[in-house]
Amino acid sequence: MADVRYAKAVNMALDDAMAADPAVVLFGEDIAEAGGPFGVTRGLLEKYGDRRVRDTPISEATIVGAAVGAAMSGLKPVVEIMFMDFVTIAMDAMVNQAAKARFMFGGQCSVPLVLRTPHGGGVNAGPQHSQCLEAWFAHIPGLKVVVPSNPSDANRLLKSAIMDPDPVVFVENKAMYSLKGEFDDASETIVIGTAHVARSGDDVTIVSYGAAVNTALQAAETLAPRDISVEVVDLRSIQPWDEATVLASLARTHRLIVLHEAVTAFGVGAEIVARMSDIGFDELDAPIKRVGAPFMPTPFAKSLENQYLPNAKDVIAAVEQVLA
Amino acid sequence: MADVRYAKAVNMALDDAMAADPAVVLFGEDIAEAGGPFGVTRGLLEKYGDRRVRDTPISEATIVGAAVGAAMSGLKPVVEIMFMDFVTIAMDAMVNQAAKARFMFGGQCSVPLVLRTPHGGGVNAGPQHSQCLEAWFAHIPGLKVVVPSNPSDANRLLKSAIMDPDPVVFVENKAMYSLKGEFDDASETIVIGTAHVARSGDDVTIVSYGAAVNTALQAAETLAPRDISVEVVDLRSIQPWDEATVLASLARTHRLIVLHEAVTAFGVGAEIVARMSDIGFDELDAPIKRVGAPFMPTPFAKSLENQYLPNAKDVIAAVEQVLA
Amino acid sequence: MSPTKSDNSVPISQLLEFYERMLLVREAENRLSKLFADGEVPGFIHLSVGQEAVCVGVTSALETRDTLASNHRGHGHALSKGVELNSFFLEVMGKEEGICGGRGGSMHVADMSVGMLGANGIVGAGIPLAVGSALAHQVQENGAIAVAFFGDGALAEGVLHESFNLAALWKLPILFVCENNGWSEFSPTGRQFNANVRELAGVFGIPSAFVDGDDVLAVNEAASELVTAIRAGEGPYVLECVTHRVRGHFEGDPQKYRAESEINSLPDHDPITKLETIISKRRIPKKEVVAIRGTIEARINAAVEAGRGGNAPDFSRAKADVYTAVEEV
Amino acid sequence: MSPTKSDNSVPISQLLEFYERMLLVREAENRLSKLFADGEVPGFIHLSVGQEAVCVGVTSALETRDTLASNHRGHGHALSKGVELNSFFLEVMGKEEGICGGRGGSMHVADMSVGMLGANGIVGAGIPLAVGSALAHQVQENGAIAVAFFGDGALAEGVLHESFNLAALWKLPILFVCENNGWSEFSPTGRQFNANVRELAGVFGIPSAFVDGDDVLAVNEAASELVTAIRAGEGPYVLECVTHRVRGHFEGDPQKYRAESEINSLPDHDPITKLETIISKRRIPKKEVVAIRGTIEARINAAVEAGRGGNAPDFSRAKADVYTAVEEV
Ligand SMILES: Cc1ncc(C[n+]2csc(CCOP(=O)(O)OP(=O)(O)O)c2C)c(N)n1
Ligand SMILES: Cc1ncc(C[n+]2csc(CCOP(=O)(O)OP(=O)(O)O)c2C)c(N)n1
Ligand SMILES: [Mg+2]
Ligand SMILES: [Mg+2]
Repeated sequence: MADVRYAKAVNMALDDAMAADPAVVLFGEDIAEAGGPFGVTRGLLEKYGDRRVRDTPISEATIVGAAVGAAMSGLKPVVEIMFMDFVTIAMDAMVNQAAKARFMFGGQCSVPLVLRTPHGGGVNAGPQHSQCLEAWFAHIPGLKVVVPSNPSDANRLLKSAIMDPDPVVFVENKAMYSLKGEFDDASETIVIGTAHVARSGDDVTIVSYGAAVNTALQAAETLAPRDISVEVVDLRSIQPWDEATVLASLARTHRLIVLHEAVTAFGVGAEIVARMSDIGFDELDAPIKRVGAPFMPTPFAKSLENQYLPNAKDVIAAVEQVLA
Repeated sequence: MADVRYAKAVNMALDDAMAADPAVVLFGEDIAEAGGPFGVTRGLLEKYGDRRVRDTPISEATIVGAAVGAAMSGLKPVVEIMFMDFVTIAMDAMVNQAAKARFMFGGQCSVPLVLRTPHGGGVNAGPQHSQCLEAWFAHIPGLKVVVPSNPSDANRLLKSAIMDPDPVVFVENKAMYSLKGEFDDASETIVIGTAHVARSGDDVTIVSYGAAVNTALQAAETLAPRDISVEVVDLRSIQPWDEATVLASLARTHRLIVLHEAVTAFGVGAEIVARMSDIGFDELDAPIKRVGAPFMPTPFAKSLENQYLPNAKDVIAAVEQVLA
Repeated sequence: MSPTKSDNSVPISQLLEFYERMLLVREAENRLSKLFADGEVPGFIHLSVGQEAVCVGVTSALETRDTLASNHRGHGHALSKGVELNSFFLEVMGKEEGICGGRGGSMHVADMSVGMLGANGIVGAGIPLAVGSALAHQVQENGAIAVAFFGDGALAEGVLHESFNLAALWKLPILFVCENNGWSEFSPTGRQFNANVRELAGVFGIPSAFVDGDDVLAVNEAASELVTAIRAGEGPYVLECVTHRVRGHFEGDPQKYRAESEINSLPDHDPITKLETIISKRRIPKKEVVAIRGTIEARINAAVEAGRGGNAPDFSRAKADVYTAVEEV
Repeated sequence: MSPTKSDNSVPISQLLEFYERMLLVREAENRLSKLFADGEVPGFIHLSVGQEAVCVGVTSALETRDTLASNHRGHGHALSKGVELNSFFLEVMGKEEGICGGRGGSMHVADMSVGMLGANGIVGAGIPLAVGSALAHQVQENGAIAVAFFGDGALAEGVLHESFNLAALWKLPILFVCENNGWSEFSPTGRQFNANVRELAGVFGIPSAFVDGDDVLAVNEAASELVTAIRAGEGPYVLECVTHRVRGHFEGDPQKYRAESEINSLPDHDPITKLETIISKRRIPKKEVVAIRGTIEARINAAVEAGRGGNAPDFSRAKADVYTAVEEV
């Protein structure tokens, strides 16, 4: 059980998937020769050649559109969009084409593509390089959305995403690329749609996904000495998401917090709260609290971004509120 | 108090705004010579000339991008995107540019643009011409989102949107264009962010927006003889939305339903439920129910689309559930 | 216009085949027009009446394994690529037995078994799809090519530029077919696009041909040449076909924006009439032509009946197709 | 390359002005490089060292009322368009007193008071913004023009094609400036874009000029001519400037992907050295040049101190600017 960096874990998943299936191809901006702006695709061009690992021009709409056409014609493309903010240019291909093809063509085809893209702040990249837009994709029938929280999950979830017959948005986190985590190459695959109880607890449940899971764990750790026992559920995928696991946890703790880095309003957390306050109505001993970014663009300056990003203190405050 | 069609009411608002302010310009596909694909802009080219009313090529990304630049340089552009599904091509301009300019430039400028676009099904236009994507915009700090439910509101809200200094997504409804409604030219302006109690009632509150408000009213009408008194709150705008009015209604009825045509999952309703089940926690006598489209693309065939679209029966079932 | 092979060099059997294939598209659409007016076809439909020489001329140069991405005016592309007639009508009429289960209708007819990757409701969107399909052919070295059909209005969309660039860079096996009918909805494209598709392609190093899109022989000859070159690994080509949209942008469009003189001149451009003239010059017995007309009519009648006899689509079956069903392990 | 006016015809005062303006950009960026390495500038920054002749040459042909939309490599565009130096440093260092309140940083420097519509983090996005700004000038008949600065990598984005088309159709008063430095991040643009910006513009009927982007006199001369034509109502023009990116794509990029020979040749292209040679030929007393260097250094030092002395931005003031405050009635 070695420690592996998040970026490397993603790289290993790509490597394994390409070795296992000649239909897997990669393309994106500076992913081949340069090995990716974050080094995620390093070495793959050398190993799999320039037929299967390709640098593209700066043409996001066509990169993703071409991935859809390729996926309908026998390939399993894994395309990279350098920052999640840039998917704004490629939404037609994902939403009107990839997401709907199977349904609107009567089930004739699947669209096995993966769009890899990093979201999130924390590196002072400013308003156009930090957004968390996963809620958009989760709202679109036909898409799956996966957001791993650590290297091992990133590896296993990406393999699942590539093997998945349907289009998957695989959300990475730029601040996490250099994060190291325990890694067992032989660990079992993760079924997309199954959450993971990252920490067990009895008093309150925090549901989260992506890097924010680590914030939740940090908060839980801080609260432990105060005899507040926090359960942390890592959703791992938000479309589909694991209602049953969240409900089961809520049914034990009777208190729920949903945490994510994205802007709170109209974010992923809203759906989780809406659903749990419906099917979990009788379980709730307190209102469900959401912790997320305030309703403003991600600011550049360090001090602003620090105040902007939800942190363990915010989570602890929410825990105190639901326990009050 | 004459009856005016929805399309005409929008047209009159554009006319008034153009007459009042030479900075207002219109552009979009087939909006000038042809008067718009739905006839909404008819007569405006003749009245205001081809400097201010312009047909564009089929270039959505640049239409909206140019509107942003124009809005930063002294104009108040009102651009049309023919179907809301096509905003997928123009998201960068709305989300990365228009929404953020004021904030990220330190408040130096506003971006007074209006993007008009029709959403919604009901005309068998199929999966790529029927989507309700307003939740995407509501999630983006810096944007406002307005969705009128009748001709009079459409007229007054569009005037407010054009006068608004910030970028507004003005969502029309293609199935409603020919709908007639009471219209009083002299009626007062509507402040964006204020809801309207479209029908008063005591037993249950239905919150909705856009065409679905009429579905809610229909359900309320049907339930009245059964001695079920339904209050219908028409949000009118969903970003910002009028929490206070909804909470006040909930505080009287203690039961809430949120209805919209968009797909339920991760839709606008989720935010309203999440918020109300938090700030209205102690008021709730039953779980808040959401009524919206199921998690699938809008199907083409009549029978499929009929089953797909939320209707008064669905609303009545939800009312029965929360009253059970 | 590139010079057309002397009509006499085209075998009679092929003339008749072109005729039959064009007539199929024409009569299918004429019937759809009626069905639409009668409320038997829901939604809105865009007819390609007058443009049949393009789809038939091009697809006659293709093989089944080749793939085609189309646009909103895609009936001809679909039928001529080989979508079965009955399941086509069933689809456009919104029935369970339709090729897409009645979920897509006119704007989304697709049939993977014949390489028809779908009509498309988003102007320009089919172009990168075809680029991706060509990439798949190239990577799989399967000898197939991809074709993108798009109108002159689509030239203004940025994805065209991006797709030309990518196809040229990667030397992809793709034929870009521009059906230049002069109109983008209700506006003359000349007022919307300030360039020319062939010159644009040239800037990216993509060679192109230009043909009279009313002349199926010319279209087919040009397409055949380009397809051969593409299949030989020469990379992308553009084929611009000047053609004429006879009906409105969609059914129900009264076309008030078109000059009377233009409308009156449309019959002169009719590709089917033109082929009939050629056929009559070749002294093909009239009865053969009549027989073809009869066959087509019978097939269309049967297809309409099939369409009418189809079932309303099943909602839960539709819902089950949002995602691919995976067997539980 | 278009022929350059004999250097002797340029007044000495103008030579020195160009020199001072270029030096300002250069030294500001050299200092930013240091501040970045020392952790005093957060985020990531893209320096335009080596490209100063383009921004200075073009903006010297503009008036304050003219508007400019820039890209990620926008320091030179901002400073040469007139953004005040101290508020520039305050911004890039993330301070409340920065021109954008520390909310945007290097990639979003804007100053509406001098027509700087903003650097832009989205490749290509500034181009349609400039088109819209030009539209505003045209509608308002205010005599101003708009300028879009973009790199060669941005040529692959579809909005370029769309913007060329729209600007040509509407005869907008806009100058498209392509800073062709041969690189798109870590890749040579020659492997990414299979066309040439001038030929592309030509297809849309947009005339263009091509200059040595290391030669500020050539850039300014060409820009001045085009700006005059645009202001006279002739519609859009393209100016392609071949230039050289000296530093990495962003600070911290070790540029391993560049050949040593290329890196070694960069000093030969230095626009400031080139101008110094011209200046020395004109027998301008060395002390004038030294004085300019001293002034610039002092200004930069002061700006850095101003930047260091700035306050951390106020969160609630920032939040209040998400929307425009409207007075309650
Ligand atoms: C992205 C997008 N924008 C606009 C439309 C509306 N629209 C449908 S067809 C059309 C005109 C297309 O013209 P052209 O490509 O020449 O095809 P033609 O109709 O002439 O066959 C337009 C604007 C659309 N469907 N998609
Ligand atoms: C839409 C978008 N795609 C990709 C990027 C990442 N990116 C930033 S700069 C750049 C290269 C731009 O090259 P060029 O336009 O030539 O400008 P240069 O850096 O050479 O000045 C890329 C790919 C981005 N910021 N925006
Ligand atoms: Mg056309
Ligand atoms: Mg460059």
